[in-house]
Amino acid sequence: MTTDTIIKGLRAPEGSDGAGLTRERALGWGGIALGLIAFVITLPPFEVRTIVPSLVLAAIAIVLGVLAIGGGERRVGGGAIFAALFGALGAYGASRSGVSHLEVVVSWSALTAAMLRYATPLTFAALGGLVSERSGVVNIALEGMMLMGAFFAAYGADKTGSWVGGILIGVLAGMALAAIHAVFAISLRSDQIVSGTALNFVALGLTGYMYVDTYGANGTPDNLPAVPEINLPTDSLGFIGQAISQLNLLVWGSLIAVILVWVVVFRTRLGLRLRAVGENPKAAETVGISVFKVRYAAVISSGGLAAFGGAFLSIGFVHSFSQNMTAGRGFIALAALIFGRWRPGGLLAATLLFGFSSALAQRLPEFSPQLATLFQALPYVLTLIAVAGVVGRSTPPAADGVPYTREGK
Amino acid sequence: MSEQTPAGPDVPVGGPSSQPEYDLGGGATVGARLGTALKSGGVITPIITVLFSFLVGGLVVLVTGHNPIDTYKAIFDGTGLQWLFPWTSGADRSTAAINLQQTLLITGPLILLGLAVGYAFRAGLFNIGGQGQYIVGSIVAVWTGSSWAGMPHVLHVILCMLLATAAGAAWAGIAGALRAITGANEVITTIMLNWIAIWMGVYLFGLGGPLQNGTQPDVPISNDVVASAKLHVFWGDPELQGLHIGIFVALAAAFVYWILLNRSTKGYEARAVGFNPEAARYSGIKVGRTYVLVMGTCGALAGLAGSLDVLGWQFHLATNDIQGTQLAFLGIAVALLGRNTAIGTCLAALLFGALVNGTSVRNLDPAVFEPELAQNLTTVIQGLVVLFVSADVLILLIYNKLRPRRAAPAKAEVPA
Amino acid sequence: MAGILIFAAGCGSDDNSSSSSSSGTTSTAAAAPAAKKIKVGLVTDIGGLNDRSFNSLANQGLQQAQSQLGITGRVLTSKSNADYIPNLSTLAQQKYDLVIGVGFLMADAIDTVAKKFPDTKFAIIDVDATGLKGKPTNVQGLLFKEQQSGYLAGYLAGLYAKDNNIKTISSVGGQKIPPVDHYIAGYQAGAKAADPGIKTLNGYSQDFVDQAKCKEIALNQIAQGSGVVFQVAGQCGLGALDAAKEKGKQGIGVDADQAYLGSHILTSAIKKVDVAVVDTIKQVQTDKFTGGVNTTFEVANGGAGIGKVSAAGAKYQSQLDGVTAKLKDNSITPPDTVPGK
Amino acid sequence: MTPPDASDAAGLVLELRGITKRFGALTANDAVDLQLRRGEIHALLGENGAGKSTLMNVVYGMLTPDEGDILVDGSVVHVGSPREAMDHGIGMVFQHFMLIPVMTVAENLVLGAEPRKNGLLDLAGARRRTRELSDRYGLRVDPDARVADVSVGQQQRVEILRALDRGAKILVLDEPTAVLTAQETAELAEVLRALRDGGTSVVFITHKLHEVLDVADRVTVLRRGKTVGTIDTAGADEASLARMMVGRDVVLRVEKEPGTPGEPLLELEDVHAIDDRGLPAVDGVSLQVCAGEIVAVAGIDGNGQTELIDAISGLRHVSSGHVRLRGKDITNCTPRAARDAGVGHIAEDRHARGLVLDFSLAENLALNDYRAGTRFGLLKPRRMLEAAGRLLHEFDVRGGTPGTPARSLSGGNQQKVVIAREVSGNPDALIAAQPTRGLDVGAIEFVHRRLLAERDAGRAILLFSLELEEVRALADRILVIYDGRIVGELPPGASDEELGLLMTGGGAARVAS
Repeated sequence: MTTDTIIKGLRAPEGSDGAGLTRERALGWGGIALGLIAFVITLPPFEVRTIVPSLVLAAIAIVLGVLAIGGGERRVGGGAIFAALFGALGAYGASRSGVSHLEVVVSWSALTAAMLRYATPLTFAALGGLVSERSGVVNIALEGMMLMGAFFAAYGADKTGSWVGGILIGVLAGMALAAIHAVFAISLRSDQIVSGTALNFVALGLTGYMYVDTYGANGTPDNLPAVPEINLPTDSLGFIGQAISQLNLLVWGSLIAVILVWVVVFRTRLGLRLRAVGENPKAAETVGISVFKVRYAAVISSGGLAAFGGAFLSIGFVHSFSQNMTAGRGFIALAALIFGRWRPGGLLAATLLFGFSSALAQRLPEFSPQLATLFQALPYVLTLIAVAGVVGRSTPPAADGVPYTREGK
Repeated sequence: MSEQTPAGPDVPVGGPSSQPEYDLGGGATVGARLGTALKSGGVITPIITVLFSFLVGGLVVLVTGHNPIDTYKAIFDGTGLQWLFPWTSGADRSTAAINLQQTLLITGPLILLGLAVGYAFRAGLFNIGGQGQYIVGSIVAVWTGSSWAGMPHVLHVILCMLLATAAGAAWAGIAGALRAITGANEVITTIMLNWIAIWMGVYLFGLGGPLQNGTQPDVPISNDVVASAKLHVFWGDPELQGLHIGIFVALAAAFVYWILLNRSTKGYEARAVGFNPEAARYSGIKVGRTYVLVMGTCGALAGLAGSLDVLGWQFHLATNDIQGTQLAFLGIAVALLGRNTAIGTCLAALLFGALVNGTSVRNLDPAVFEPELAQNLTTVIQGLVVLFVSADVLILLIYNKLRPRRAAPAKAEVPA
Repeated sequence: MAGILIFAAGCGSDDNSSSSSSSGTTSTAAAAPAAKKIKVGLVTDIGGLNDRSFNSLANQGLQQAQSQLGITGRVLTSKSNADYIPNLSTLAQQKYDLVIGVGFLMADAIDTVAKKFPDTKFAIIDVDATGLKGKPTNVQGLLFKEQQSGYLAGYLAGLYAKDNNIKTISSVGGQKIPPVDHYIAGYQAGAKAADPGIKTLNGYSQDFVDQAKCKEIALNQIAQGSGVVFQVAGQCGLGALDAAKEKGKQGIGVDADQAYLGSHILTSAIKKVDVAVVDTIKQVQTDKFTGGVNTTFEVANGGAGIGKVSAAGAKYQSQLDGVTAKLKDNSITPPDTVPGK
Repeated sequence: MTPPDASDAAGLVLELRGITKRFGALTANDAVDLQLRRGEIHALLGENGAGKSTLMNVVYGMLTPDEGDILVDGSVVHVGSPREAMDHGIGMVFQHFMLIPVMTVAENLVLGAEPRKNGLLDLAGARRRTRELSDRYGLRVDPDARVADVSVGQQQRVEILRALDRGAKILVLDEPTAVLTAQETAELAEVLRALRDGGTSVVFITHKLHEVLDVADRVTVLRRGKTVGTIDTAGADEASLARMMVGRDVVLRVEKEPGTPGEPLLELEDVHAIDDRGLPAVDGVSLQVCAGEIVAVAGIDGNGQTELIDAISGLRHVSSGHVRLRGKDITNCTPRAARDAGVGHIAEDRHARGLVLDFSLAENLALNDYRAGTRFGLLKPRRMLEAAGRLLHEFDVRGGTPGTPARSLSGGNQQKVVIAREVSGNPDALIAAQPTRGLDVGAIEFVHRRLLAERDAGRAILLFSLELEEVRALADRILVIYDGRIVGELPPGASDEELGLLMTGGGAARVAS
């Protein structure tokens, strides 16, 4: 009747998942790469001012795509053709537009840095979602957990006078909200989507209430302790060096967290058990694993990770809190998690894509101020196309969203 | 076995039929559990749920140093529901009437938005896209409603509502079609479509946008809906946002929803797909097409909600109306509390409509509760209501504790 | 949850103590003891009282009037646009003498309600009362010449830039709407007047709340060489000022004096909504209120201007005073629209 | 039927005394006793619902008994969780294997007792341990294969190895043969005997009488939650066991008149189809089923049966070839069109495909024809209820009215609902896929009778079954499928050896690779 059937619906059989790199698939990916290169060569620093080379590359990409489709790799092949058209179109636009505009918009180091900043809160939250859903508990309350992290990090930084204290309290608050989700989703066997939705409301109200109650109309103090920036002497190392020469500690933290989560989930005993519980809780129970303990641990850590994302927003980036400041990022993170097929690398790719298109969208009005608001939709349109076109069906952990009950207890 | 085996030459004893094999263990669907809950709890369970949430909400109020009884009394007075009591009279009665009009003004679209989520739930889909569908419906309604000024009244209204409904259906249909064709998860696609609808609307009505107001070039707002497209106000002052006939449209839609879900072949297919898509496919139901139709229906309901607001009281759309609309998210809560049934959704919509209006600052004496805090408190209470809805087990437990002992186990579980 | 809430033109702070200029059109510092005890209602837009912008400034004005003028005040916040008409009409029905609406999106609502309650006096901030469709005679528009404040801020920015070998200055707007563009147009014109060779950048965040968006835009502008960042995006804009602070650049606040944010705030372009509220209340108290017209708050009457100038800009005070004088006698009239590209 | 003998106590590794387990109003185990000797194979026999699985779940700590004691090696122990059970040397192999399909064999084997190195999971160590165990017990498995990709028999070996790895002295197997082919069953019996000879005690649950006699040393029979008795298999026969199990005499084999085939109704001509992974699964199948005839397709699971069924019923694309019904080409028509043309389909898995468990019986019975006679797209609820009432009566479905949710019925009655629905459409051809899987004796008997009755009514029935006995009992002709091809046709009287040879690919002993 409600959401467990939804989750089952997501679980359509995945065809050749992880079936290795066939020749056709390689051709298709090659096509996608060429299509993108066709675009990139018209951009700074290359700035090819004629469209001919791009058209040639795009044409090759289309041929590769057709070959891939002929070989049965319909999705990747389609992606190659799409990339070719996109590349040709982009190259046309770029070669027709003024160099100065182009250089303002496509400043690779600034774009990269902005991409990382946009992606950071999403990455943390999506990792939180991964840990929870790998254990079989759907976490739609990421938004609320981020918001808890954002407020309590600011609150904690204010009260303890140190950003470390802020992060600590923020993360604890995220975990506290997650613990409620755990009680309802695991012990009370609630419908997980429902309880998650509920907690988003609760977090929004609670942080708003406490914010107004504590800080009134003044807002958080302007001298909140901030998470420090990390300065690296990499400015001479090309645009990537410039992009990473000054980034917030938590930006690095999010990238490290991706690796850590990967190691924990796929290379440790705990991770094996986590995945086992998420795939087949009863099986895990029969080999002596406590489904309840693992799920509680996973959901609560999930809240902590999401809260890191919130803490980045408040004391890492803008250095203050405002009501509902996560503004839907938790849902984008959820999308990134599904988009990334419940894998750390995949979700990072998704959040980077989202971050990149957000950074780009913000610069595109340079070309047409009239369309400024439409450009804002770019990240969402791209995600929609990517999900529909390239990713398609993604299979969640088999027991995701299914409450576990030991019979007769 | 107390019953006698029916006689008949070819009829063997059909196994241990006195010991039905219940399969309500780990694999039991929430649907089944809710079904059980409804059977053993009936309408009592949701009521207990709501009461329980208010109790916890009251504790929150208490903890923050306010009087929960006064606060709730003030909130209740703000809903206008005391108009229904015959003993309310005089100035109280006219104030109550105005409040009730405002409560019902919110209730109408909430019913539709709740149904838009509920129908998808029944088909095993999660429609988070009510917001986008509502916006698209509003946009089309304001566009058509501000055009064709010379049209006959009834025709114009119906045309606007139909087009808005169709637009909402098409918008949601995108998510349904992507699910059907590429398998793209509708949770992602509907979230993305929400944002795309928002930015599209902001573009259309923003300064210099194609649908921006012709007479006020400085204001990011649409043209006004013309008189012939406005919905009739039947209660209260038509100029001061009285209650328009949209509430009946919403109630009619709820009735149609009931028919559709329980009495129509399409609804039957949707439910079959929702419960067991594989079995539905085996029996010849086209699962993909059902997804598209279901999402389309949901979008139609949400789009209709948008048109009611635009044609009923809003009459124009500003860019920040589009960015600020939160009603659809409340629709999710309404659907969940109403358990996706027609009548339940109507009642839940009334509850949430009353809650929203009752906590509005004009009705809440600042001496009882600071208005800045009240808004956030409402959000917490809404969250708690939904939270306890999710824990049917908990509520059932409480219910069974409260109820005089009757030896009827809520459910029996036997491993296969 | 996923929506972007709230909309507000410009940002305000509550830090009254640093507000340097004195009150506006009416010079009496305190109410005469005989002043009428009137009831004044304020209806905010959906930004609410915590918008750190004009809703909160208006509320401060009301509180000030309560303590100084002995009036009874009540604030009704609006959660959604469905609240505008009920909020306004509730106050009118309860016989409030003056009802003040905040924000130009309430224009239609106040137009409707004012016609229904011809005996109640209404005022609306940021709306031209003569432009209302119903031409109500009991509504006064409270307008601000934001371009003058912007011009002063821009002039200071230009002077600072010229001396510090900065070639570019920039502004971050919330959305392209008139009050925002007034500020930005004045800012650009002022900067060009001080330093004709200066390059001005401008971007809109399309958002008045999400500080991260404004901060990104400001960081991008700084990366393009901007040395002074002017925020015109309410709460969102605080992110832009944070970017300036982080990168060691100058920031310019908006609406209220935001000098409290730190020494990086060169100055603030001010719009005295609180003063406008107090003045209008006084008009009603003294029966001088007239409807169907506008009161414009500008440099000349102290309703617009700039806030505290930081140490970095202190040496330009005399030049600023000169420009202020010219704005007062209208020998300089800054533009109020941003030239398109 | 000897009562438990106290003098045996010395040799008992496991003893259950008066185990009672209730689920609400239902008593699944009612003071059950069981005694397991060291080094014996002990069968636990009973119909579905007799309480066998419940009892073993109690032993393994998955369920907590309401009353009674569990004794291991003569002393009372508390078994509150599987971990405690393992600590007492009890291992269990479940009917639905407790494995993680997406993980490798090695990962599954070490799950719960993972080797570690530097704090990380030692996957190389896991593979090594898998190989060691595999060698020690002679149960060959591939450590690196994904469990989802290996055969059911292999999966079972992983489970057995895992239990042994945790030091199981007592091995409980819940219906281990339900999913195995005849050959795999024989192999399992060998393994169990070897384990017994090595000193392990084995309890296996079954409702198949011949297996008890073939494999077990002793048997305890449960009926409706109570112990009927324990006997040595040496002196027992099928009839006496069946009497103990059911409590009355049962007809073990349905008496069948030879069919009188008429005109060919269902014809397949060189049908090809691919599976979900894009590999050829049906590779040129041609066959004919005549009116009044049951043709059985026998074969080991996973040789293209599912894909063939799907191809006939329109659920899977036929890449080449033709399907005809009464001469009319129905190749690649939609599932609905195939049904409308006259193909009935008793689905392989009634929970996943045959029924919508949360629908009422009436709604389930209407799944094929809910649109018949409707106007304006509105259902005819009264007609649905009436039709359901009629069918429930005709097919003797117990335990529910038309309004009862299908979920609350027993497996046998659920299957009757499926059959009622498929037969009521009056199809020319009826595909019956595993029609008796998981049913108890009484229900099997009903299904068999009904299929024969339908045959005699002139339908063409294509039966897919993994149970050779069933195939032999029902079929007029037997086709053997191997690797997507029909590799031979045999009469129902063919021997196990003949059938087994064809089913395993023509003679070469197919050892699991």
